[in-house]
Amino acid sequence: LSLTGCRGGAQSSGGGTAASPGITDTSITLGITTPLSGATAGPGTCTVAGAKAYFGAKNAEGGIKFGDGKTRKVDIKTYDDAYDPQKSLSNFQQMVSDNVFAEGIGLGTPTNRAFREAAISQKVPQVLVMTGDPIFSDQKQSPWQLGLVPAYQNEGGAFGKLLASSGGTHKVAILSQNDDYGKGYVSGFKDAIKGASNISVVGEQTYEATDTSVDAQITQLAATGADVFFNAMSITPLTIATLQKAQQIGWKPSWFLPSNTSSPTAILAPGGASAYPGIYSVAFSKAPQSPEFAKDQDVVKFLSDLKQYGNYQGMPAFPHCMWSYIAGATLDQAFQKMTDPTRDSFMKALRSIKGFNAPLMLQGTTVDTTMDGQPAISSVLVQKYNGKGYATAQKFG
Amino acid sequence: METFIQLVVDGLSTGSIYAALALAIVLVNQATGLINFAQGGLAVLSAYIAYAFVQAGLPLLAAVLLAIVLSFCLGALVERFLMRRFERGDPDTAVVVTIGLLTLVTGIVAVLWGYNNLQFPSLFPLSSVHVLGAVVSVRSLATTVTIVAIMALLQLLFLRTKLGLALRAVADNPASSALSGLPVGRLLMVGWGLAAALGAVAGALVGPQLTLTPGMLDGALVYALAAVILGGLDSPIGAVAAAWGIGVLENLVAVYVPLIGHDLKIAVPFALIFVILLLRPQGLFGRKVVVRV
Amino acid sequence: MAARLSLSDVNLHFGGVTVLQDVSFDVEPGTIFGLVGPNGAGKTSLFNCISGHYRPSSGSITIDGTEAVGRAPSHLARIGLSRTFQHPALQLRATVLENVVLGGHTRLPGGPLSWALGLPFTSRAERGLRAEALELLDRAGLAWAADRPADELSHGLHKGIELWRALLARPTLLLLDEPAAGLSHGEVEQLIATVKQVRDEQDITIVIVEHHMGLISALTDRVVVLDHGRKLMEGTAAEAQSDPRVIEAYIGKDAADDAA
Amino acid sequence: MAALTSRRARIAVAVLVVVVLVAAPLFLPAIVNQSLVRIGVYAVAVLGLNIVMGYTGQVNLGQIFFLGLGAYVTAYGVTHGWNIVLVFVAAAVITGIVGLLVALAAARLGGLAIAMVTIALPIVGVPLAKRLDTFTGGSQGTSAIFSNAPDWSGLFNDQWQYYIVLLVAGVGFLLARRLVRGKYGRAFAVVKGNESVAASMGVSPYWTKVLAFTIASVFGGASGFLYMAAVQYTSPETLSFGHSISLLAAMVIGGAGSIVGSLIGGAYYIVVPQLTNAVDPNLTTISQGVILLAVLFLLPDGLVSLPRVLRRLTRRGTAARAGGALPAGAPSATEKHHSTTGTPPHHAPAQVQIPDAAPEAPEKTERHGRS
Amino acid sequence: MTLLELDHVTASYGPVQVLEGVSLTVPEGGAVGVLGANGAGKTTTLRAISGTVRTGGTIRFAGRDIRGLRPDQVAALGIAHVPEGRGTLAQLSVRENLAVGAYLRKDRRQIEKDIEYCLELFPNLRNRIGSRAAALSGGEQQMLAVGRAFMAKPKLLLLDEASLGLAPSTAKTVYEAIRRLRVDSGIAMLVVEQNANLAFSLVDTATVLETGRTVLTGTSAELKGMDEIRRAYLGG
Ligand SMILES: Nc1ncnc2c1ncn2[C@@H]1O[C@H](COP(=O)(O)OP(=O)(O)OP(=O)(O)O)[C@@H](O)[C@H]1O
Ligand SMILES: Nc1ncnc2c1ncn2[C@@H]1O[C@H](COP(=O)(O)OP(=O)(O)OP(=O)(O)O)[C@@H](O)[C@H]1O
Ligand SMILES: [Mg+2]
Ligand SMILES: [Mg+2]
Repeated sequence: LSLTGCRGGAQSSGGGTAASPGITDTSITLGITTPLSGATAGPGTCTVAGAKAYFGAKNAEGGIKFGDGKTRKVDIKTYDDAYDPQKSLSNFQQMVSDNVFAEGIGLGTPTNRAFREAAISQKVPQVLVMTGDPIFSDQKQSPWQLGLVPAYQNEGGAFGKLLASSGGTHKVAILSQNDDYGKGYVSGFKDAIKGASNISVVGEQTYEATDTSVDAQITQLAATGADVFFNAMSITPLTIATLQKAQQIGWKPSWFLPSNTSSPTAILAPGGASAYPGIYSVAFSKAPQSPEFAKDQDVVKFLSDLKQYGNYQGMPAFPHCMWSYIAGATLDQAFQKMTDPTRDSFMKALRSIKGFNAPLMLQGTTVDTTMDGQPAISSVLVQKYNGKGYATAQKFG
Repeated sequence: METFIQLVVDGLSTGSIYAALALAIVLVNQATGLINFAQGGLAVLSAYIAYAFVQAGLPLLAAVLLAIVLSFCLGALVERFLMRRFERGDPDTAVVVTIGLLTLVTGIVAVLWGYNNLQFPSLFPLSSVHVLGAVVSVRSLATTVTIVAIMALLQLLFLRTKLGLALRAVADNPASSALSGLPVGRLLMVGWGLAAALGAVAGALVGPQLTLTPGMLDGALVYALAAVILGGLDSPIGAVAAAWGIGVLENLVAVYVPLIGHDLKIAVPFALIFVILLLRPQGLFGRKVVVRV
Repeated sequence: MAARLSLSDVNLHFGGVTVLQDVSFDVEPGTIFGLVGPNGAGKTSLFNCISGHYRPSSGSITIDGTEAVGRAPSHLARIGLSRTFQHPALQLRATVLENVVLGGHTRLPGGPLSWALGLPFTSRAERGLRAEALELLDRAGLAWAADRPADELSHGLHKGIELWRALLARPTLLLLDEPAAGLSHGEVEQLIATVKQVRDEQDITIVIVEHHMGLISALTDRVVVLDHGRKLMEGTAAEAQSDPRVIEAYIGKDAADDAA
Repeated sequence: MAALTSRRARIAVAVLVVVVLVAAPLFLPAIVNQSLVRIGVYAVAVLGLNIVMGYTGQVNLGQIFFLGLGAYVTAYGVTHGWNIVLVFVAAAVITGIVGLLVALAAARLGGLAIAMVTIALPIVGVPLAKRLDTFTGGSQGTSAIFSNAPDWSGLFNDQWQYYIVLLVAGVGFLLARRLVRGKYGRAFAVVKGNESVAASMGVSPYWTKVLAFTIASVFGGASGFLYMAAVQYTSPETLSFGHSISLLAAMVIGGAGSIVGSLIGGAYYIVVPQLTNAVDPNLTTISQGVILLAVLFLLPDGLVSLPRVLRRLTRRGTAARAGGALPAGAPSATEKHHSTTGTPPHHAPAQVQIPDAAPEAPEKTERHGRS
Repeated sequence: MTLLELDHVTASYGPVQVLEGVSLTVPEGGAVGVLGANGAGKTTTLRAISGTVRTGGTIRFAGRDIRGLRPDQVAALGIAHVPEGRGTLAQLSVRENLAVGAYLRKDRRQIEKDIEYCLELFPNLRNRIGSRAAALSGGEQQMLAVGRAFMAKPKLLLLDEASLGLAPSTAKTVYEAIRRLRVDSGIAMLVVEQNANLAFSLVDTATVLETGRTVLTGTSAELKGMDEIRRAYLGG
C-alpha cells in the first residue's frame, strides 16, 4: 500500500544512500505552503521572508556544509494556499511533483492538517510547521512531522503559572478567538491555574477572526470587574481596538497577550498600552522593535538579512518573521547532522537537536527536538511590557 | 443597565462601520442597478491613497479630500473601461465582474502596501465622552454624525435633484432614458464616481479603527449587504437604520442570550432579515418594485 | 349547461385604488366572450384575477364549478386555463419552438427523476409535443422562425407566438389579452380566422380583451363592457357598439365608424 | 439517412470520450490526476450551483455550505465505519434534506433576498461547525480516509480517486444534462425569465425553485463526498464564505446555464490558483483578479462561448473586406442575447439573403454602449 | 425644406442585417407614415434614426449627418422617439417619467405647464401621477410614453405604434393631439401605425416597407386608392 501512493515511491523510500528527490550534491529544495493572500497573508508573508532571509544569507556565504560532507545551497519554493486546506493539499502535491525534498515552516492549522496524511504516506517531511496544534509533534501520529512553535497551551500555561504563583487573589476575564488557537491558549491557562484558589475566572467570551469589532465583548467583560484580562487574540487591529476600548470605558486590568499580537510598535503603542498596570506576553524570540535589542548582533544581522534576502521592507510586523528565521537555523543544524542525502536521514538528524540556542532566541530558551509530544521550541518566557519593549518577568505584579 | 446602554452604544458604533459601506452600495445600486461587491475594495484603496498622501506629508484633511477626488475619478474610469462592457449583459456576470474587481484591487493594494496593518490617523480625537452612563468615543460619535449627514445628502440627491432623477432613470432603463436625451454613459460614470467617492469617505472614517489591511472591509461587506437588503435597496435611511439595528441587536443577543453567544450572533441579523423580508420583500424602508404581469 | 367561467361580485383594490367593483358575469362553454372597456378599466386586472395572478379582495370566480380564487396560477393552468399577456412575455433567448413547447408543460408526464434519467416515455412525450408545436407554427406560416431566438422576431410576431404557446396547452378556457394589438388589418383578418378555427376544432371557451372593435364584432358571442372597474353593460357586440353609454365612455362619438 | 449516420457518429464520439476518460489516468502523471480529481470535485459543486442559479436564476451564495456539509457527513460516516455506498447516499441525502428545508423557506423570497438567506449559510455554518465539534472535530477539522486504492486494484491512489470522481461526477453530469434539456429545463428557464409567465404555463415558481435548490444541494453534498475522497480532510475553512464567492465566479466564468460550462468552471477553480502560484506566489491575488476580468472581458458569456466567438471571428475575418465599408453603430438593447443562441438563424422567406454584417468595431460599440 | 432624409439606409442586429435600403424624406413640419407587414422593418427604421441599431447609408437631419450618433445625442438634436412596446421607466412615478422626458429642457416653468397639458390630454394619468409606471395598465403606459415624448418639445417626433393598446376613443384623442401639435408648433413626424385609418388621418405621405426595403412611396390619397394597400391595411 505504501508504494501505491506515489510513483516516485521506489526512489524516495528506497533504503541505502540513494538520494531522495529534491537533493543533489550541490543543492537541496525546500517547499513552503503558507497563506500569501487573504486575511492571514500578513504573518504568512513573514514565514516566507524569515526563511528566505536565513538561507539567502547562508547561500551567499557559499552554502551549508551537510553531514555527508557536501556543501549545498538551499533552494526555497513557495506556494500560496490562502489558508484553504484544499489548496494546501494541492500545493503539497505540486511540491511532490516539483521534487521538493521537504516541506515546512508553513503557517496554519487546517492547512497543515490537510496534507499531513499525504505527507506521511509519501514519506515527505513536513517540519517546523507554524501551528500550535500538538498533533504535529506527536511522533506516533505524525512520524514525518514536527511542530516549531510552542503549543498554544504552553503559552497560556506559562502565564497561568506566573499568575497562580503570584500569591495575590485575582479575578480573570478571558476573551479568546473561536478556534483551536484561542481554545489552546485558554485550556493551557486553565490547566495551569487549576487548584490555585487565589485565581478565579469571572468572565469568558469568544470572538470570530472575521469580526470587525469586539467592543461588546469588552463591555461585557469589563462589567465583571476582573483585574486580569487574558486576551487570546490573533488579530492585530482587533487587539489594538481592545486596548483602546477597555481604557475608554475605564477598565484597566493587567493584560495577557499572545506572542504574535504583542508587538510593542505595531500594537501596544497605538493601543495606548502604557495606561494599564501591566501588559504581559510570552516570547522565545527577541523583538527587533524593542529598543533594548536595537544593537543586538542577532537582531542587526537578522534585519539586514530580512531586507536583503527576505525581500521584506521595514520592521517585521509579525513575530513569524523571527520564528521562521529560527526555523531556518534549526534546519541548518539538521542539515549539518544528516549523513545521507535522504529524507530518513534528515528526519533522524532533525529529531536529535538539543539545547540549541538559535539566533534571535531569548536567553533561557532553546530548541529541543528530542522530546516526543513537544514541538521544537517548547520553552517560553513570560515578558512584561516596560513602555518601550519587553523585559523578562520573574513574577506577576 | 449601564452595561446595557454601553452595549447599545457599542452596537451603534459598529453599525456605523457597516452603514458607511452600505450607503455606498445603495448609491451604486440606485445609479446602476448593480450590487457592487468591489465597493469595499475600492474604499480600502481610497483609504490607502489617503494614507499615502499623509505619508507624503500632506495634512490629514487635505489627504482625505484629495483621496475623495481621486476616488471619484477612479470610480468613473472603472465604469467607463470595465463595467461598461457588462452593463447591458447578464447581471450575474456584472456581479462576478465586481468580484473580480475586488480581487484585483485587493491584489494591487497588497502589492503596493503589503499585508501588514498600517495605522491610519484619525480625523477625530481619540478622547471619549459620557452619555447616559455610557462611554462614547468622540471618533464613533463623529463617524455617526458624518454618516447621518451623508445619508441625508443622498436622500436629497435621489429624491430632489435632477441629477438624482437622471441617475435613477438610467439605472431603471438605460435604453429608454437615452431616448429622452440622457447621456447614459456619462451618468453611469458619475454614479460610479460618486459611489467611489463615498467609499473614500467610508474608508477614512473606519480606517483608524480597523487599521489598513487589504482585506480590512471584507468582514464588513457581508454586514453592509445585509443592511442594504434589510433596509431597502433604494433607501439610504433604510441602509443606515438597518446597519445600526444589526449592530445593536447582535450585541444584545450575544450578551443576553448565552445560548447564541458571540460565535453565533451573526445568525441573528440573517434570521431577522428572513422574517422581515417575508413580510416586506422590499425591505424596511424600501419602495416596492412593481412588477405587473 | 353550467357556465365554464363564472364571476360573482369580484372586487379588487390596490391600496386605496379600486380597480374592480362587483363584477359578475358567466361565460358559457364553447363561446367566445369579449371584454372591452376604456384604458385602465380593469380588463387585464380581471384576467389576472381569473388566472390567479391577482387575488380579488372579495368575490368568487369559478371555473367549471370549482372555486378559482386562492388557487395558484400554476394550479389553474394545470386544470385547463391558459392565457396570453397584453405585453408579450416570451423567453427571448430561447427559440420560438422552445417557447411554444413550453406551453405544453402541463401535458408532459413524469417527474424530475424520470426526466433526469431520460426514461423512454419522457423522450417520447417530448418528441410528440415538439412535432405538435412545429405543426402549429407551420400552420401559422412561422415554420421558418422555429429555430430562431424569439428576440430576433418583430413585436407583432411575438403576439402570435404567445397565442400558439397558449394553445399548445390544449386549454379548455383561454384568455387572450389584446391579441390584435400591433397587427395590421390583413393580419387581424388572419387572426380572426385562426381563432374561429380553434373554437370549431376544440372544446374551448375563449375570453378576449381587445380594443379592435372589428375583431370583437367578428368573433364574440357576447361582450361585457367594463368602465372604471364596473360592469357597464353586457350583451352582443352589436348591442354594445350601439349603446350610447359605451360610445360615450369607450368608442368615442366620431370614432365609432372608422375604428373598425 | 443523414440523421442515421450523424447519430452513429455521435455514438462513436461518445464512446471515444468514455474510453479516453477511463484510460487517461493510467498514462498521466500523478499531479495531473490529482488536479483532475479536484476539478471533478468542484465541477460537481459548480454544476449544482448552475442548476439553481445559471438555469433557474436564483442567486445562491451558499453552495459551499453544502459542499462542506457533504464533506462532514462523509467524514462522520467514514470514521464511524459505515459502508462507503451508504456514506455517499447519506452525504447526498442529508445535504439534500437540509437544502430542501432551506429552500422551503428561501424560495418564498425573491431576487436578492434569496441571496441574503443563502449568504447566511456559510457565514453561520463556520461558527456552527466549530461549535458542533463532537461531529466536526471543531476548528482542528477531521480526517477520513476511504479513497486510498485497495491492493487488489493495482492502482495508485490518485488513479483510484480519479475513478471515484469520474463515476460520481460522470453520473451527475449525465443526469443534469438530461434534466436541463426537456420539461424541467424549460421550467427552470421560464422561472428565471418571468415567474408570472411560468405560473400561467402551469410551472409553479415556488416548487421549481425548491426543486432547483434541492438538486443544487444534493450536488453540493455529492461534491462534498468527492472532496473527502480527494482531500481526505475537512475543517470549517472548507465552507468559508469566500469560497462560495469563488464558486459563483467559477460558474459564470465557465458559463452560466451550461453543463459543459460547469466542468470548465470546476477546472477554472482549480487550475487558476495553480497557475498563479507558478507565476508568482506573492502575486496570486492580483493575477487572479486580472485573469478573471480578462476572461470575462473577452468572453462575457464564459469560457464555454470561446468556440462560438472564435467561429464568429473567423467568419468575420473573411467577410471583413465586404463589411468594412459599413460604418458601425450601436447594437440595440436586445442584441445582447444573440451571442448566446447556438443555432445560426434560418433564413426567413422574407429575408432572402442576409449578407454578413460589418465587423464589430469594439471601440465604437463601446462608445455607443447603450441604446 | 427637408428635415429628415434617409438614403439607402441599412441596419443590422449583430450579424443579421434587416434593413436593406430604406429611403424616405420628412419635410419640415411634415408627417410621413411608414407601413408594412410584421417584421418589415418599420421599427428598425425608427431605431436607425435614433441610433439604437447599427446602420449604414445616409441619415441626415436638418442638414447634418446624424448616422452613428449616440441615442442621447440624437435626442439632443430635437428628435423624440416613442418606442414600440413598454417605453416607460418602470420604477419611476408617472410624474418622474414626464420630468425625465423634459431632461434636456431648461425652461423650468414651462415644464410644469407642459406636464399639466399631458395630464389634461390623458386624464387617466392624473389619477395615477404618483404611481410607478409599472403599475399602470397597458394603455396608460402607452399614454405615458407618448406624454414623455411630448415633454421633450422635439423638432421631430418618431411614433412607433403610438395607438398600441389604446381604447378607440383615446387613440382618437391622442392622434388629434398629435395633429394639433403639428399644426400649432410645426413639429414634423415619422409615424409607424398599424391602424391605417388613424395613420392616414395624420400623415400627408407614406412609405411602404417590405423585407427591409422601401417599395412604395406616395401621398395618402394615392395610397388609399391602391387595391393592395386597401386589402392589407384598410380593409374592405
Ligand atoms: N433584436 C433583433 N435581432 C435580430 N433580428 C431582429 C431583431 N429585432 C428585429 N429583428 C428582425 O428585423 C426585422 C424587422 O423587425 P422590425 O421590428 O423592424 O419590424 P416591424 O416592421 O416593426 O414589425 P412589427 O409590425 O411586428 O412591429 C424582422 O425580420 C425581425 O425578425
Ligand atoms: N399591480 C398593480 N398595482 C397598482 N395598480 C394596479 C395594479 N394592477 C392594476 N392596477 C391599476 O388598475 C387599473 C386597471 O388596470 P388594468 O391593467 O386592468 O387596465 P386595462 O383595462 O387592462 O387597461 P388597458 O386597456 O389600458 O390595458 C389601472 O389604473 C392600473 O393602474
Ligand atoms: Mg390591459
Ligand atoms: Mg415594430
